[in-house]
Amino acid sequence: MSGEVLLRVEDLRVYFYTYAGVVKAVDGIDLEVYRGESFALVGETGCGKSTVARAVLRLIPPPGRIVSGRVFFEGRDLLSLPEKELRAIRGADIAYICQDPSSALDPLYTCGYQISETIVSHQGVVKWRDAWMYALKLLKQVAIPEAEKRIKNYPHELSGGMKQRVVISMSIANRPKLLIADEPTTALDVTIQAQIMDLIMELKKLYNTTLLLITHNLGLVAEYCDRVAVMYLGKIVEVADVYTLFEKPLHPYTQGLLKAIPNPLKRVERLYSIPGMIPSPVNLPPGCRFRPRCQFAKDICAREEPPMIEVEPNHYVACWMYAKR
Amino acid sequence: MRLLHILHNWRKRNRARLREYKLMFTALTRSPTAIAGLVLSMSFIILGIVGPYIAPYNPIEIDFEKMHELRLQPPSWEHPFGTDEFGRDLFSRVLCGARISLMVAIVVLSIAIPLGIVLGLIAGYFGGVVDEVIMRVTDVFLSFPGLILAIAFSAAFGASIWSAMAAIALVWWPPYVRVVRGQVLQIKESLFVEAAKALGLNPLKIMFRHILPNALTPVIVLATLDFGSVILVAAALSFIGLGAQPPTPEWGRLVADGRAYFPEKWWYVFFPGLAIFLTALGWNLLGDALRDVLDPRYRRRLEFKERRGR
Amino acid sequence: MGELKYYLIRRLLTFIPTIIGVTLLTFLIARVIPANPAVLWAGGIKAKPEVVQLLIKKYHLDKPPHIQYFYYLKDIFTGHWGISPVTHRPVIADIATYFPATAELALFSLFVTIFIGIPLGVISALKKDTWIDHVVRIIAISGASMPVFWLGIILQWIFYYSLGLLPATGRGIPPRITYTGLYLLDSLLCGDFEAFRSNLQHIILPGFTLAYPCIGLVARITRSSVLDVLSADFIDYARIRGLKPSFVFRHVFRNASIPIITILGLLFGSLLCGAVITETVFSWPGLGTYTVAAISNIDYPAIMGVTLIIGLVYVTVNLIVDILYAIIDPRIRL
Amino acid sequence: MDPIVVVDNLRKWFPIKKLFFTKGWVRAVDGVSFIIREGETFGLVGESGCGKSTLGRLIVRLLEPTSGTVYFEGKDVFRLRGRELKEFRRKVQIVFQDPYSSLNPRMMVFDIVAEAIKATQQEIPEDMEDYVASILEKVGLSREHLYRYPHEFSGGQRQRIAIARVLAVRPKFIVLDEPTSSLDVSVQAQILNMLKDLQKEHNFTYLFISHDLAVVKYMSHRIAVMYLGKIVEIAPSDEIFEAPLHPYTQVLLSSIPIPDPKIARSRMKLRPKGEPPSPINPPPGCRFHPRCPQACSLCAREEPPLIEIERDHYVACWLYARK
Repeated sequence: MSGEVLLRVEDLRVYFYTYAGVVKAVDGIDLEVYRGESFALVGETGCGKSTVARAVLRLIPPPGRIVSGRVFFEGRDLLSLPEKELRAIRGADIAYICQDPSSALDPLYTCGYQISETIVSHQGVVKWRDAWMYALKLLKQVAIPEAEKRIKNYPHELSGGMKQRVVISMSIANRPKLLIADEPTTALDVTIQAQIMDLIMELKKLYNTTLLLITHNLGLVAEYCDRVAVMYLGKIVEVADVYTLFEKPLHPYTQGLLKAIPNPLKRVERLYSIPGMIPSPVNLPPGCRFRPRCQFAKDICAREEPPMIEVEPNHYVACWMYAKR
Repeated sequence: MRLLHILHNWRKRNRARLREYKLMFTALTRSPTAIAGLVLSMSFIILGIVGPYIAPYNPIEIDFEKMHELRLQPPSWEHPFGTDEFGRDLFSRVLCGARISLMVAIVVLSIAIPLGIVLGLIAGYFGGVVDEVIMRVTDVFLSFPGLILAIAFSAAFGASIWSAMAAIALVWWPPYVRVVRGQVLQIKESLFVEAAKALGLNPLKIMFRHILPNALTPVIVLATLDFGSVILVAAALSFIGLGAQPPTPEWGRLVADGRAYFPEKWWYVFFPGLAIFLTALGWNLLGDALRDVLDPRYRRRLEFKERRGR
Repeated sequence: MGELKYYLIRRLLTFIPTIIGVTLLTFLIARVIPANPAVLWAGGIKAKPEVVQLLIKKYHLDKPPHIQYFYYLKDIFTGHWGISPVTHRPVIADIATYFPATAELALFSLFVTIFIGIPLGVISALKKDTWIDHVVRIIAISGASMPVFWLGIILQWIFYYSLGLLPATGRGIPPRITYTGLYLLDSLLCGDFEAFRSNLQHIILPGFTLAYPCIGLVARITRSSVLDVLSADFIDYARIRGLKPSFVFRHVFRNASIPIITILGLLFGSLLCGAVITETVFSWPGLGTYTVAAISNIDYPAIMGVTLIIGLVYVTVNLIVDILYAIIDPRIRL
Repeated sequence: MDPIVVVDNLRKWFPIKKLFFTKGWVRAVDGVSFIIREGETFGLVGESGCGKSTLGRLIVRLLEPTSGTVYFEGKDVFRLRGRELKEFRRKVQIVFQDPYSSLNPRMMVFDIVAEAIKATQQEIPEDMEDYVASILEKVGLSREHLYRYPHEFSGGQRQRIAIARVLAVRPKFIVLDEPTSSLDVSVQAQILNMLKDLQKEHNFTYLFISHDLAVVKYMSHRIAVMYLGKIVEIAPSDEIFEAPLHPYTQVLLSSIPIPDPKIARSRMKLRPKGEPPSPINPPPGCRFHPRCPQACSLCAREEPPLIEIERDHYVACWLYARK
């Protein structure tokens, strides 16, 4: 499973300078996403997975700051690009589908207008009329019924699923090379979720796009992705292809997480639950961040941060159980 | 020993509450503007209470023998704010004016606020026809700018300080109904209210224990700001001839009287007006600071800062 | 657009009960609250008994309240707003004479408020927590604490008595032709620049005095609504989509304008009211000066007339604001 | 096992007002009947807007029904007055979805729990502090949490406090309205296990409401599937997963992502057509027919009855009913 690297993240650190102290939301992660694959970044609330996605687009709201790192997209470092060139990439080469379609659309403008402005912004001198016709075509492509009517609707007149379809149509408007989907179905129902995920996969195939899926839902990962990275408190703890990860998880956190989700097709008498809570991301203890909740913790875990090592081909884990010291 | 034990228990139980109060206090004394507001508003209250006792001269009686030589004196050590056309000490008159303004504000707000809270609670909690009736009446009052309605009311009652108070109180309650009702509508949907209903608590208990305490924050802020606004409106009414009548040393009235001698005898207008401004400024600064202090998010932020500072 | 039409009809329908409410309240103040309304309407205790009797007949004051109210409504809509016992002229004629001056002053102040307040608010939102932001906050708080009559006097002191830059009282010379009664506008329309200059000089002090409390308020509202919109997800998403800055700005502007328009509607009411006080200080020949004269002469019909007209204007302004609101925000139309 | 709750043809329609007239009705719950047996966990699953939360609120009488009724221990819940109603409140409690809104931010944990005791218990324990502390320990909190405000706790801990408030009442029947859907996976497992343990210890009966089939399956003995105000299928929980009958249940099952790539990619994928219609004017006949892959002309005309196909397995679909 190796091919051309489309996106490479190197030693990315994003810190939020809040009143409570410095929150190290993303604290030194490395990632490679290959062209054409669908890659998942998985983790629980507050682990920093969405921050990674935002950092790729260099859109970290204050008080956050990208402290260090480089993000190569097709060989260009996005973090050192001038703002104007970056703007040309956002929404065109790299598109983004956000979690909550209801708040992503401006309530005061029609869907058609908002899709059109995305097109006009990127495709040089395009007439609004042409953009509007193209928007209509896109709406049909994302299977919105009665697209001619819907294009004139305001966001509040559409259901959650429909709004997400509108957002998706915006994201594919400029034929992106990389599609970042940040919890695209969290706000939606199960059946709608399935429809939307199917649609995203279909469009991915059609446009030959790479997908970076950010989610907390391991089910979605199992169903739709090729490779996975698991994040815990600002760090990546394990990277593997999906089959390997679900069959042979190595990191204690991944293991616990997989045992904690109920599988509807299996009979489980008792779910495993990871003891304790996710600690506050301020003033993290030294060493491995999962140590306080880990049942295999050793002395070294408290002292030193485990390095990321390749246990078997293309299966990386950051845990002292597998590292030699 | 026993007493100590009780005290100890009390402290244990109220640790969180005390910490909250302490935080509020630190938050309140944090910015210089907040302190200025606190000092101005508190000294206004104190002067309102003790003003007449510490005034160096009688603020109302005219000394007819010395009237001519004392008439319209500029500020001096003897008369820091100068004297008026009857030779009365303006400093004493302004000092005693504080009590009148304080009284107006207290009377007006202690009628308007409870009325507004009760009506707002009822309208928001019960909804339906009751809500409809209360809100329509409120809306009618809000269809007029407050001051003009106050002018009409106090003209109907006849010009006096009491009728001005009644008039202001009559136009002052509707915003409170609006604010409280809005809050209640929001809080009513909270799950903790549903949980209280599931426990079988009666509506009165739910209203006063669960809804009202959570609805009070904007009311407190509004009330503080209104302390200043009421004083301003009362002064304006007196200025145009409604409200306080001579020889009452009401501030707005003093400014109106002093206009006849302006600008030569500038102190006559300047000091009473300054008193109004500073008083209203104090309450507005305090209200502005309270808005932050009563916002739990702001307090949390402060709490973290304090902890980090240590 | 069907929805908008439907909303407009509905909003106009609710306008009727509001107007009834407004007249009902003025009726209560005019006829029910006073102990002896006839005497009050005749000009107070000094009124002659035969005049009082005449008024009882004329206003049907001997009838039960609901009948009185019926006649009151009829009189209002036929333009019989009572006769002033002081000027012996119909109140409505007096109001027609004085209203344009007040409208001019209030509108001028509104423009001052908009052109100073909104930019100040935008600046302090963009420069949040810097010294500019603090200065704007101080302006806002001091504006809310300012007794306008006192501010007016102080400004007269500085700009007229001390510096001699601007006139302290009265209105400028009337333009050659008056169309609207708003002298500034009229003098521009008929090209009478001398009148324009004189009117501008005269309106600056009272206009600014009246606007001062509102400038800070508008600046604060603008600041918070711009900040709200800037932190909204859809602005964020507009950036993620790589929209041109001018497109992003369009989203910010339109969304932030909603609360600003609301507050401007409310402000117009308080400007009309504030004009009553400000006019007194500057001897501006408008409704305010008229009202204060009425107060000292116990001219009750005049006071009630002014109350009614201000109420009606205010309600109408709010109607316009609501309609504007629905045009901007499609969610309201439902 | 005896039925403890009987829901009988329950309806709740909410009026939609426009100006002064009622323009239409939201048929949130529209003719629902089922029983819950003592000691079991009855799962209620459905998508948002299907009326499952409204149903939960009706059963604990936080809402009054449009028609139909609920019997608790044989008594008509909506006719209870005075002392009987108080008794009902003591026996039936509810845990809500959002632990951030279900606790009064101005009350300390002690007051929250003590209020529940004072409101429902006849005998007030002598040392309230000890008693409340003992309840907190049951839900995995400790004495030191007594005098703290809700904002000092995490989501999972808050849900524990909400559960403590319910435990303090010592009820027999508890409605759990999506108790874990706002929590993270690892915390969710803790809460679910705790609820299971408490059930064993106190012999609670649960009505477990959720949109998450996997969680419902883990918790429940029997499961009812709801769609647009109607129950379409009721069956023991294993059976509903192994042999779902109603097309909607089938679609729902094949829509949930399975956390196992091998199974996930090899199974059949059924998708419903379009989106759920609005509950304001639900389609005539079977409500699922516009989206149903197997709909026939009868489905559009007549509503299918809920019939027992096998022992304990009910389904409302014309595929199984004879006409």
